[in-house]
Amino acid sequence: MDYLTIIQILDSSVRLATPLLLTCLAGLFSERAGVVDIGLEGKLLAAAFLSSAAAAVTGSIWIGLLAGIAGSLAFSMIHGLASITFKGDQLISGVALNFLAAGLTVVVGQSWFQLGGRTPSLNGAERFSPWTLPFSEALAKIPVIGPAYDELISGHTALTYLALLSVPLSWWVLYRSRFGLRLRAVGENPSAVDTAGISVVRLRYAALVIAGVLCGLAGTYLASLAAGFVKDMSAGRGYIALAALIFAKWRPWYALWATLLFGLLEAIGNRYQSIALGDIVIPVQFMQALPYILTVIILAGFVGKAIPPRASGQSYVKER
Amino acid sequence: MSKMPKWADAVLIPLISILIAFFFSGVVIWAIGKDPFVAIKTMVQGAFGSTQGVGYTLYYATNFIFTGLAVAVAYHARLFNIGGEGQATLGGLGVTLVCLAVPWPHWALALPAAMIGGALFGAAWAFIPAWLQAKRGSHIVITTIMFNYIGAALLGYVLLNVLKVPGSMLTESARFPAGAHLPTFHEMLAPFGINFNKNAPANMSFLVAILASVAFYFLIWRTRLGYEIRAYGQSETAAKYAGINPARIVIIAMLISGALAGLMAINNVMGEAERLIDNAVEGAGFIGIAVALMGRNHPIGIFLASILFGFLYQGGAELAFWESIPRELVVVIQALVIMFTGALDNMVRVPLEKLFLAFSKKKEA
Amino acid sequence: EPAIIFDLGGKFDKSFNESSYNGAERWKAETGGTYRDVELQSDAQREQALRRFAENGFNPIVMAGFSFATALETVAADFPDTKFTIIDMVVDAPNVRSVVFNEHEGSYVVGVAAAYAAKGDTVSFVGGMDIPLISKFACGYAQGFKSVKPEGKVIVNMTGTTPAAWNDPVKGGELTRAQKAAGSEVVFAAAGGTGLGVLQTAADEGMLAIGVDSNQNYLQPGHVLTSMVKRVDNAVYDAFMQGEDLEPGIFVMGLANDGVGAAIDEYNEALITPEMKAAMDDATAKIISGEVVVHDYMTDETCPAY
Amino acid sequence: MSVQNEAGRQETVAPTASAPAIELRGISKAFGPVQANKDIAISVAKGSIHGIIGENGAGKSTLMSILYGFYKADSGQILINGKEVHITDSQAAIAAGIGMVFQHFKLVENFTVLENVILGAEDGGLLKPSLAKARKLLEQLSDEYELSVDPDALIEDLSVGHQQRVEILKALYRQADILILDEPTGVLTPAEADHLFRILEGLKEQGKTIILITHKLREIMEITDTVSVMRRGEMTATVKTAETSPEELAELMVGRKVLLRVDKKPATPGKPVVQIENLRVVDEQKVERVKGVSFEVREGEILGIAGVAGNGQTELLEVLGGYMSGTGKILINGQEIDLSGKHSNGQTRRARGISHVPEDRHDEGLILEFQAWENMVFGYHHAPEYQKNALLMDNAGIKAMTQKSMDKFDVRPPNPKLEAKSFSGGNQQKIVLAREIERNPDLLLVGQPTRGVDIGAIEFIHQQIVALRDQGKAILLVSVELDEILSLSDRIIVMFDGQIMGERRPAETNEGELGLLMAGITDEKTEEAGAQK
Ligand SMILES: Nc1ncnc2c1ncn2[C@@H]1O[C@H](COP(=O)(O)OP(=O)(O)OP(=O)(O)O)[C@@H](O)[C@H]1O
Ligand SMILES: Nc1ncnc2c1ncn2[C@@H]1O[C@H](COP(=O)(O)OP(=O)(O)OP(=O)(O)O)[C@@H](O)[C@H]1O
Ligand SMILES: [Mg+2]
Ligand SMILES: [Mg+2]
Repeated sequence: MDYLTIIQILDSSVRLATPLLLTCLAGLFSERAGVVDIGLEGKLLAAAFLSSAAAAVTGSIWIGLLAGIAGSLAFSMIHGLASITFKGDQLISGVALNFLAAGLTVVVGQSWFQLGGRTPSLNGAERFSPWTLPFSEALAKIPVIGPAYDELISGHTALTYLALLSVPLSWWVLYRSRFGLRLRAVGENPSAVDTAGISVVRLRYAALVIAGVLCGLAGTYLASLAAGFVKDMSAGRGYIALAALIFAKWRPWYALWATLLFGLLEAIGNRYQSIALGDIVIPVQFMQALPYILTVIILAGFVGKAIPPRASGQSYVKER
Repeated sequence: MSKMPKWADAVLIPLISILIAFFFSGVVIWAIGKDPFVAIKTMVQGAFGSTQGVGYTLYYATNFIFTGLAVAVAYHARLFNIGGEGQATLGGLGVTLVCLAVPWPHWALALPAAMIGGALFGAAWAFIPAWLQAKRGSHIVITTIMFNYIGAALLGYVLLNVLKVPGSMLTESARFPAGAHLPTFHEMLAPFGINFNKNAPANMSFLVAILASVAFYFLIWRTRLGYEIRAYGQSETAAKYAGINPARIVIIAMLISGALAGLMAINNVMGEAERLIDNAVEGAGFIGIAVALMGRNHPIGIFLASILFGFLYQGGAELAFWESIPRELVVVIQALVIMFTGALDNMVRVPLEKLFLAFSKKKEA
Repeated sequence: EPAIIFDLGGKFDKSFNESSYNGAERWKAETGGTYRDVELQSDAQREQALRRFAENGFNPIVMAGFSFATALETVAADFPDTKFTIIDMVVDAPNVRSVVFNEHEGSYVVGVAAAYAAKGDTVSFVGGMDIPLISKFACGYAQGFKSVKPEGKVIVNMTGTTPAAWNDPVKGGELTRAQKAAGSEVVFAAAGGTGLGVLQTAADEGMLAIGVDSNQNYLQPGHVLTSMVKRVDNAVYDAFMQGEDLEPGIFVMGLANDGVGAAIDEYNEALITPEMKAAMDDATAKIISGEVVVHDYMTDETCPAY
Repeated sequence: MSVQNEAGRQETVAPTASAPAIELRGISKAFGPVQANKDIAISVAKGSIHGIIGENGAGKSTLMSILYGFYKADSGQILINGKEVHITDSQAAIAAGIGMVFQHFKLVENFTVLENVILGAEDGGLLKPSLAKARKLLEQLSDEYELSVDPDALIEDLSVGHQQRVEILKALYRQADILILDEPTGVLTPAEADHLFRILEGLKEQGKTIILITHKLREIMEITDTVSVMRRGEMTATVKTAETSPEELAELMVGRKVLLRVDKKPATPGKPVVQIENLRVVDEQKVERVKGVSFEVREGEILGIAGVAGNGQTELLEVLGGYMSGTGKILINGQEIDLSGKHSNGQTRRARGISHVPEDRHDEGLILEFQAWENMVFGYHHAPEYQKNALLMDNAGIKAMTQKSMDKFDVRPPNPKLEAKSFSGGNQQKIVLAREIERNPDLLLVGQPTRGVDIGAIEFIHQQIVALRDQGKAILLVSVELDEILSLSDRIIVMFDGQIMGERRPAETNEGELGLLMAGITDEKTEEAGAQK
């Protein structure tokens, strides 16, 4: 495997990790506040659809981005209504939202565009274009660092850089701001927050808003990358992000590494579909299942017991 | 002490919730320019209006009963088994291997053997996540999700490279021998002079599902093992105090769960397709989660929820046949039903409780 | 009144099902007739849909996709007076017309085109799932390519192992990028919705793509070298036209009867060099004449080209 | 309501001094069908310590939670310093100068002390300045009130006593003038409790008003100025502490005469039931919790183990109970039992005739979501008499048995189908005791039998334990309540840091001596200390 191949695989990992990272951080905020969100998949899909639809209609991916975020937020708010306001089961609500997104995107899409739930393809300003960082042309010639800078670091879309930026930002918000302190507290012991005179409901909704925005970014990224929406295009990425979240033990920096690892595994699986080791040919099915198999192995071997925020998954009930 | 009579809690609330869900479904149908009333009529008629419709409804319901029970067993031990999909997939493989291994002379022999095959394979697929949870603390939600993907890949490989009939264009196994054919409702009811549609796929497995539900009830609420499962599910520290081995319970509960999911294959693989096809489970594993949660992890609830989802599946198909409404509309309706009956039931319960409380106070006064 | 049943991909999959849909629509536009259609949700519905349509007197009933074979076998026997058409599969019954396509022939021709379009000696293929039908496309493509560049390399990738593989354009894009990195200049996509991501990425990355089933040249003008069209629309159109008097039997649609072929239109004219065009025509002629026999992967599940 | 403080306090009281610090009028609160508080009126003078007592479930905690804005009253008025305030949430209560220490602490376990203290009372959006400021203030406060805790320690690493200090610090940090404490001493050792009372006295000196809920009449007599009694949601009496007696209060609470002393005959010990030799226990964190302990318990005697919580008593019970492993030797009725945990668990121990009332009824003794009858066989669910046949349990039989036990142990309400969580603490404890005692064990292990239990129930529980002893059974009692140890035990051993510090007979010792032993001051040193006196 030569150096350039490695760089290219890493480059692909970054692209594949970006939506996972954003979604994973969305889950992080929500679960840190005590709201389990298996509806990430649905939010991702809803955002991808609305951003793609809006971009196609208006011709601007930025308007698409707003629409994507709005859609994802709407889903977040339904989740909040069910699991915070009405103290319903968070898992059920999440499952329902995933179904809702899978169904509505197609039903509505068909009704709007008559393309069987697809949106028109996105071109030009309807997509994010890659940012070429300064000097990347010039530096490209320098051995080792040059290609790394040109191929790997430069040339991603704005959302990738935003996703990377949101890691330290999330960390800072969680651990250095008042809001973060309260957010973490409400996921650990909501009654402590309540008796300290802070509204549990408001905090949890705030967390869901953040999660909604992040999922909106992730969904828009997907739509832009694929240049349009096709049904079920989130393809399980919301679930993988949840796996990454547990793997990351609900911490922002770990989330970055975890999602990059998943991206890397997928990139490798894409590139080496069947490998012949002597006489034995490893089948493509195995290579494609490899990220999942490795996840299990890693969970079994390295992570040990991942302890979620103590109050996550439970609605906060003062009196029954 | 209870705030509401039991019947209100068990019947009235779900009923109102379903009505609300249907109302919103109607709004969606109306929004895409169709007539909601025609739609509901088509669905009800399609699902219950003929023995054919009923046959399909019950066929789907059978799948959901199995996966719903599977999710529920694990849930009683506070384990969230999202792996029903993969376990049912592997169950299908087990059933297929059994059915193809022997030229079965009669279904009465083939069925028990296939049940063992399906249950074993399903349980085996649940075992690894269970073991990892019990011994290594690996999060079972994640490992079971991963095992769904791995199971799909494994099945793809096996179908393509092992079970595929050489020369066939189809990635599916050979047809099962005639002796492995399970009686359909048509065949089962004919001796009683009842004429049931000959082509509806509902079959013997429906009875097995009902038996499994009864067995589930006894297991969970009447046996020591069920008692231990529930105790562990409520409190691990208390379970240890009582001398219940947590690792043992985790593994056993998941094995039973996987076996139930695997058993589903006698319905879809052995009873309906009579051969193994790719993606035969078609999301029933996920529907099982909704069914279990809606059915409050009780077999009667699971049975009713399964019928409801069977109705949605079959009624939705009819909707697609006759009203040219996109098939995804059914998914929307499912989502709304899950949402309102499962997650938003307090929206109905709280005002209703107040109503009952006010009513009972008035009576006292 | 005729009816058509689309396979799980849905009638707007931009390829196979959509092609059949277009055939039905063409018939409708030309004759002013009406027809009934349905998209399936699950496998159990195949037989159900067939039966429901047959019971309600629809005739003929067309089904798009090889997966209907098993269901059709039983239903055709139960409704001897109804005529059926199955595409991509042979079902032997007196009231069934089976239409199969020589996809390997068409793929061969686009493989030739790819060989001429590529400056180097590497091209690639993105399939949906690893199933025999998709391998048939890949194998024909590789044979055509190697007929021009015998030492060349064809990278073959499949998207996934679950049905989600047909709807993952992002992954399709990544596969395309990986193939480009490995030297591929032309990518042939036979992957349903995933293929849209392949075409898009090829355009983004300055590669050429080859569409499948329907004419997809217009999707990325200037970046789609050609499309391996499979005239499912004609098969549907013919079946609808013949109506209740549908002639049963096996119909093989190949290059010879325009059943498959490489699409050239205003969107890709500029990409087709005269030399390339000549080679494609030559290959077509030789296949029709039998001078060149393209190996069909499905006959023995091996491919001589890789 | 008369202010009965000495004149010295006069100057700290503002001109509106005549107005009580707290006045509640007509407070009512229902949880669904349960009327937890009925038309309650109470007034508490500034700078006083006011006690509230009542049976389990009388509504004490509910009333205080309303005052703190945690629950909202259905009706009624709250006046602070004579002015009506609308306490809609805890923020409003804090603003009105009220602080509360809940019975179950409201702390974030994996936060530091400092973070817990500032939570909800931060200044500005950034944490750093808040933390710095809090650190300073905390130092000041801890000096002022003897409230020292490490500001950077995680809550989960602190002892309960220290956690409680954090709760008090939280209130003081928010400048509370009124401090409510709900059963603060339930989980404290006597020394910690004494310390707490010193703090409370100090706060009172500073003019703060304190409301104290407790089940311990001794504490009421010791520290309060006035005391209110609650019964079944109603406020039945308010009296000056100086003018009442424990007996009178007990009668007011329970509605009948209560025996506050344990009435028991002298023990007649028989042969040893359990013999322990050089027992050592290492916990999951690889810390040695029991360091070579040897003793025996005989038929017909109660051996009390005194000690500050966390000195190895819990682990000792858990090894005996079979769900923790250890090394050394334990003989039950002369037969050695397996300590490795490989061949034993709670059930094999039970089969050996060992019953165990665990320290924590919520987390161990009961499954709160299970109905009473299900809890009544918890741990014994494999016993042959509870089986209907090879497969099924005899649920009907168990229910009938439960009904009998509930009647016998006076569990209220005596309804086997009620979930355990809907019983009050005292009644929950009776269920556990009924289960363990009715098995007629050779050895009964009892941990903290009366924690959080009202005096009526305590009386009953003590009677049952003594009755079992009188049947010739061996009883090993672990309690942090020296009162309880002294009055119940026939023999007392004191544990400190995993070791036995000494053995005493109740008649020949006193709380002072035991307290020294519990602090790790050995026999010799104690004797020296005695000699010096
Ligand atoms: N959150 C709640 N939901 C429903 N009922 C409650 C709740 N909290 C208390 N109750 C009920 O209200 C009544 C009063 O309870 P409360 O906690 O105030 O009693 P208490 O006097 O503090 O008892 P204890 O001495 O055991 O602490 C009890 O019957 C209890 O069951
Ligand atoms: N959320 C609730 N729902 C129903 N009952 C409750 C609830 N919270 C508390 N209770 C009941 O309120 C009463 C008092 O509760 P509290 O938390 O003070 O426990 P307790 O009785 O003092 O027991 P313990 O001292 O063991 O904690 C108990 O009867 C308890 O069962
Ligand atoms: Mg209380
Ligand atoms: Mg209490």
